[in-house]
Amino acid sequence: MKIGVVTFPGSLDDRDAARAIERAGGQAVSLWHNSDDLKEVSAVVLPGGFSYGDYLRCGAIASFAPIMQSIVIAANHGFPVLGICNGFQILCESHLLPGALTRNHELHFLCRDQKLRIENNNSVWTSGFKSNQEILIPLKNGEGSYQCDDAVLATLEGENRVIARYIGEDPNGSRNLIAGISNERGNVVGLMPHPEHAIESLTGPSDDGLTFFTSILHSLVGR
Amino acid sequence: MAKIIVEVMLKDEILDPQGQAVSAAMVRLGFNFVTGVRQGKRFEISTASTPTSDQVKEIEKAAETLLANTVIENFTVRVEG
Amino acid sequence: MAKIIVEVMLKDEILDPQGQAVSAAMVRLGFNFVTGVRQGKRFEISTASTPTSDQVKEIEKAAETLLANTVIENFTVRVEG
Amino acid sequence: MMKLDTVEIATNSPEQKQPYNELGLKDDEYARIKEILGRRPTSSELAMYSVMWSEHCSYKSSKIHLKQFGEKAVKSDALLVGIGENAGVVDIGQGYAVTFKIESHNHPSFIEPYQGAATGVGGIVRDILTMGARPIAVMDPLRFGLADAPDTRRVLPGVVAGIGGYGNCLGLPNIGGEIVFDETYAGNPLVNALCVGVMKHSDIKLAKAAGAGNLVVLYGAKTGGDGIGGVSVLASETFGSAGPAKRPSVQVGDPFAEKVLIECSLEIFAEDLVVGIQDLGGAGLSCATSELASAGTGGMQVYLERVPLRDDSLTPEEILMSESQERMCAIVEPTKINRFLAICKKWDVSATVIGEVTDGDRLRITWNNELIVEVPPRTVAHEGPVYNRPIQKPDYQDRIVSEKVSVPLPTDLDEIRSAILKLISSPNIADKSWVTSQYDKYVQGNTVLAQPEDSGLLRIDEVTHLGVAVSTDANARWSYLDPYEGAKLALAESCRNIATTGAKPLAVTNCLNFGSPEDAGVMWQFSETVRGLADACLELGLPITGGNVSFYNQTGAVAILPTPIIGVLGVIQDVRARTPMGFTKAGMDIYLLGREEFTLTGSEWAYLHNQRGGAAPRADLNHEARLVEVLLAGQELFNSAHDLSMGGLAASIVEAILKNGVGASIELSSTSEALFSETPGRVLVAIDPKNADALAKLSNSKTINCKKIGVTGGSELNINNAIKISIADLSKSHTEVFPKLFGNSERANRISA
Ligand SMILES: Nc1ncnc2c1ncn2[C@@H]1O[C@H](COP(=O)(O)OP(=O)(O)O)[C@@H](O)[C@H]1O
Ligand SMILES: [Mg+2]
Repeated sequence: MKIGVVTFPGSLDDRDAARAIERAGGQAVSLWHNSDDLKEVSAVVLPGGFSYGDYLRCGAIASFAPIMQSIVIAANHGFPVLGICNGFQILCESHLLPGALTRNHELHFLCRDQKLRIENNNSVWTSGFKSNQEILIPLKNGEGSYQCDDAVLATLEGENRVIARYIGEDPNGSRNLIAGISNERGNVVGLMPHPEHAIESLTGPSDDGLTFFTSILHSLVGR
Repeated sequence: MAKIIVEVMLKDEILDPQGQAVSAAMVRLGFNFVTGVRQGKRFEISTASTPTSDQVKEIEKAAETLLANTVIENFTVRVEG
Repeated sequence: MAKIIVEVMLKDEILDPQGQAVSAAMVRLGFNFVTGVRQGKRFEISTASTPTSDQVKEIEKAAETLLANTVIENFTVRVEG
Repeated sequence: MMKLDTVEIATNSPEQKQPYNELGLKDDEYARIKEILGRRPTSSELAMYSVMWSEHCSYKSSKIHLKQFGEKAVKSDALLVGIGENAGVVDIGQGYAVTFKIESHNHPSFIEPYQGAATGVGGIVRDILTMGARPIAVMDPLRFGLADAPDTRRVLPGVVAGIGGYGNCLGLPNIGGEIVFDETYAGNPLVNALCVGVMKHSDIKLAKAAGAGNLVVLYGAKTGGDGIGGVSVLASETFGSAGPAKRPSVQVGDPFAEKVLIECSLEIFAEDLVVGIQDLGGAGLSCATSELASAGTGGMQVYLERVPLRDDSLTPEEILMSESQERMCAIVEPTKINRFLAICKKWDVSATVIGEVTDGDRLRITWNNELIVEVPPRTVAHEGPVYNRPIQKPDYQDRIVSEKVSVPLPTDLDEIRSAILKLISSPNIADKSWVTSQYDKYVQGNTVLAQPEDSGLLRIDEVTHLGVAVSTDANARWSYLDPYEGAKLALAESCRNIATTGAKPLAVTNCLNFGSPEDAGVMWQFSETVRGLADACLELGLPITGGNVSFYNQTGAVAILPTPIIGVLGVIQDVRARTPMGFTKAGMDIYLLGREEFTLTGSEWAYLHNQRGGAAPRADLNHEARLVEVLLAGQELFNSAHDLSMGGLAASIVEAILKNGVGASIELSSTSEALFSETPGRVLVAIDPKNADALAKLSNSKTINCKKIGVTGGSELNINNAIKISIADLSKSHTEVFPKLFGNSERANRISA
């Protein structure tokens, strides 16, 4: 099963995402920002990093890349997309997901092992988790505070579209401690913490993150 | 040479931790009359010649799509100098 | 209510990677008439009542020590609204 | 605008006055330039010589001492590229080569902490990249003035944000470093940055311009007025002298540009498109062109007007001196230039052919067809002045060494309890996560150990599990009392930190931070340090692969403590076998391995009582080597292992407890001495009780003391069943310090995005 990983100039976790896909049993295919070719992959991961230096707003410039035009069209037809960290920011800037990610409330870049609760295991990216499963994966970003207006928040909560929530000390001031959300259809998921850095306990705080990647592979096979 | 200025500020209802931190620091430093600070961005856009009104309109489009994220930010565009 | 506006921009001779990135993006998006972008900060400072000229002077001090890094940035202070 | 000063004009106007003094050149140095050229230099030549002959670039005060590193060195098969290139390269087996190096960015970081530190990271990363390696991690040994001093609140948060801001954006995990406070660093913070890179043997690149007709390509960022005179003014002379008007002496970093430059360069290397390569750091194009040319036959022609500028008003002299960041210079065969440029285009990196390699032995630079530089490049790059500066042991030295350390050691239980809490909340010992949580340690997915572990440890090969460990250490307090022993002790500590995590020490780099070389006392500290380090490397059989010297870390007459930062690289065959620092579970036996003397000289406890004197402990390198052998041979016995250094047993055991929240009960006789002594050469280990005999046998065979002091478990530190401190109390004292000191420093954030 082929899953694409997009590399933008400034992407950092693209190789890690590819490693996670392979570890989960999939085939990672590298996609280039400046091409609109999705190379017949069945799903896409937008990896973490600082696309274009994140100089304007995180993810803002990347959302105009040719590959994103293809991804937006496909995503609107149900194509699975996971945006991690910068990828989440790009998804918001592309309006595939509502809201925005803003400066952490402490104003610092924050790298730490973060406990999350999986709030929705119905999405193609989280189906392998038990409901309300608690996991531990790295969080690392400077602008991870999820913000949206009250109406959007009510919709997200009402439609059970909060995918994961921070547990314990609030890391960044996100509304309702939101760590990840999905679109209405559930195929597009944005997640601030980094599952691709938690695929083996040797190099991460746990191997909990691998389930995001096995989930999508199972969902795709089951189709 | 005239420049096009785009100012982008977070909407009032959106939390502004930077502005808050600056405000707290100012009060700590003794500027007690300060009741609040909002921090935003300012872009100075240069053009080859004096900007035409069409170009200003175009920049308004750029502000709306690129320079500001209208989900959380407001912007203004004007010519200066 | 009147506000004190502080604008902080990198000095001309200082590299502005943010402005450069924005400028490149604008050209890529077809705004070809743009020759350069500088990105700076804008602070809106609210005070309890209409700012006095003493208060504006104080803010100038704050700008110099806190809001701007005068090693690499210039700033302006004015009252608006 | 000033008239262009050409070689022709210079030849015909020997009498013209030149501002060589302002550029930092001494009378005799200027005379030598005239002698080399047989005429006065043009203003462009003068610019080149002045930056390249600065202390920072020419090592003129240190050269004769540093020679020892080569002369005394053991022959090492592991050393693929030694001192002299941009960074040394060592063989770690399986076809892999690793390169690592430390560099200082002290003065710029004092002036503008964020950008100074950021560009420090950028510079060392380009050095590593230049060797043909993919950078895989950074570390940051730091020194600041007193933690509660107002200026430290300006400098530290800015430096940390700058290191994080740049390193995080490059995607380089930060795997360790140091933070130490001392008032001598108040006007002279030390910002040293280390970078590690990995490559295959066949990928090694050298800074060499060979083959007449090959092209000189400048690629990366455009050239601006950044840091003009930065090298000579900022790094070489004491503060105060102002650079040329309207030119920023501060360089601003663009980490995104560097990230793209890295990926672009690695793609270029992978296709074998360069003959030689050099990064542009201190002294910019002057350095890159003269060094590349002198590594070849010497012949090179550069058309300076082709250099893409960010600021059109720059003069040729300024272009030659500019230290704009994120630039590289490559030598490319004409048949490969199109492919080279295509890769640059793919990454949106601007690239310009600015010249070619020529026959002959002259570096010629023209500006719109006018010849403005014609020099033998070796005279610029390598044949700068060499000083044998006066050396004299400072008159205070014998006095401070003969001082008797007399600090109150706590006696009753309550006193000992509060002494422990006081020690672990000293900023030098306190938890550094306020700092390190601003650094990405996970990126690239190969970080096996990172701060607060004893060394950073990276997986190199996912299939064979081969890995490397890196640690940096210095103990400036001991160096102050005895620079010779201090250097040896620092190397020993760094090796111990490597072995503690399970890796075998393989090679050494260093960054020597000192006061003014014009002070004979400082030169004594320096020469003793170099002698100590060279002797220690010889004794331990480790090659020095490179390093950096930073002088003039001095405010008025007060120099910083002599601070040789030693970095050691180790190899571990299977990273899965690494030993972590923290107690992992209850029921393990805790042992103390190593020397058993009592040393308070230079300790944190003495420092907290304002005592800096006394005789430094002597390094026992034979003992250190045996201890390393025990640590490596006994690796599978150790559940955890943690080095004892600053803060002694008290600090170490608290750190081992707090890492995973596993308590300990220990039995100590002469409790205070045992807790606060800082005798070097010790490690705290925890083993399964069933392995007790094996450990005893092993340590016996290497004649290393091995003493059981307690067991793990519980939710407190329990000493002699009399002093009990809960993990919660330990944690509070240890972790609340940094947030309290630096938590509200908005200024650090001003510049970051
Ligand atoms: N500036 C820093 N950057 C990254 N890691 C740091 C920094 N300062 C300290 N650390 C890490 O914190 C841990 C404890 O530091 P320290 O007490 O100096 O260790 P040691 O005594 O072994 O030298 C080490 O893992 C070190 O790498
Ligand atoms: Mg240690």
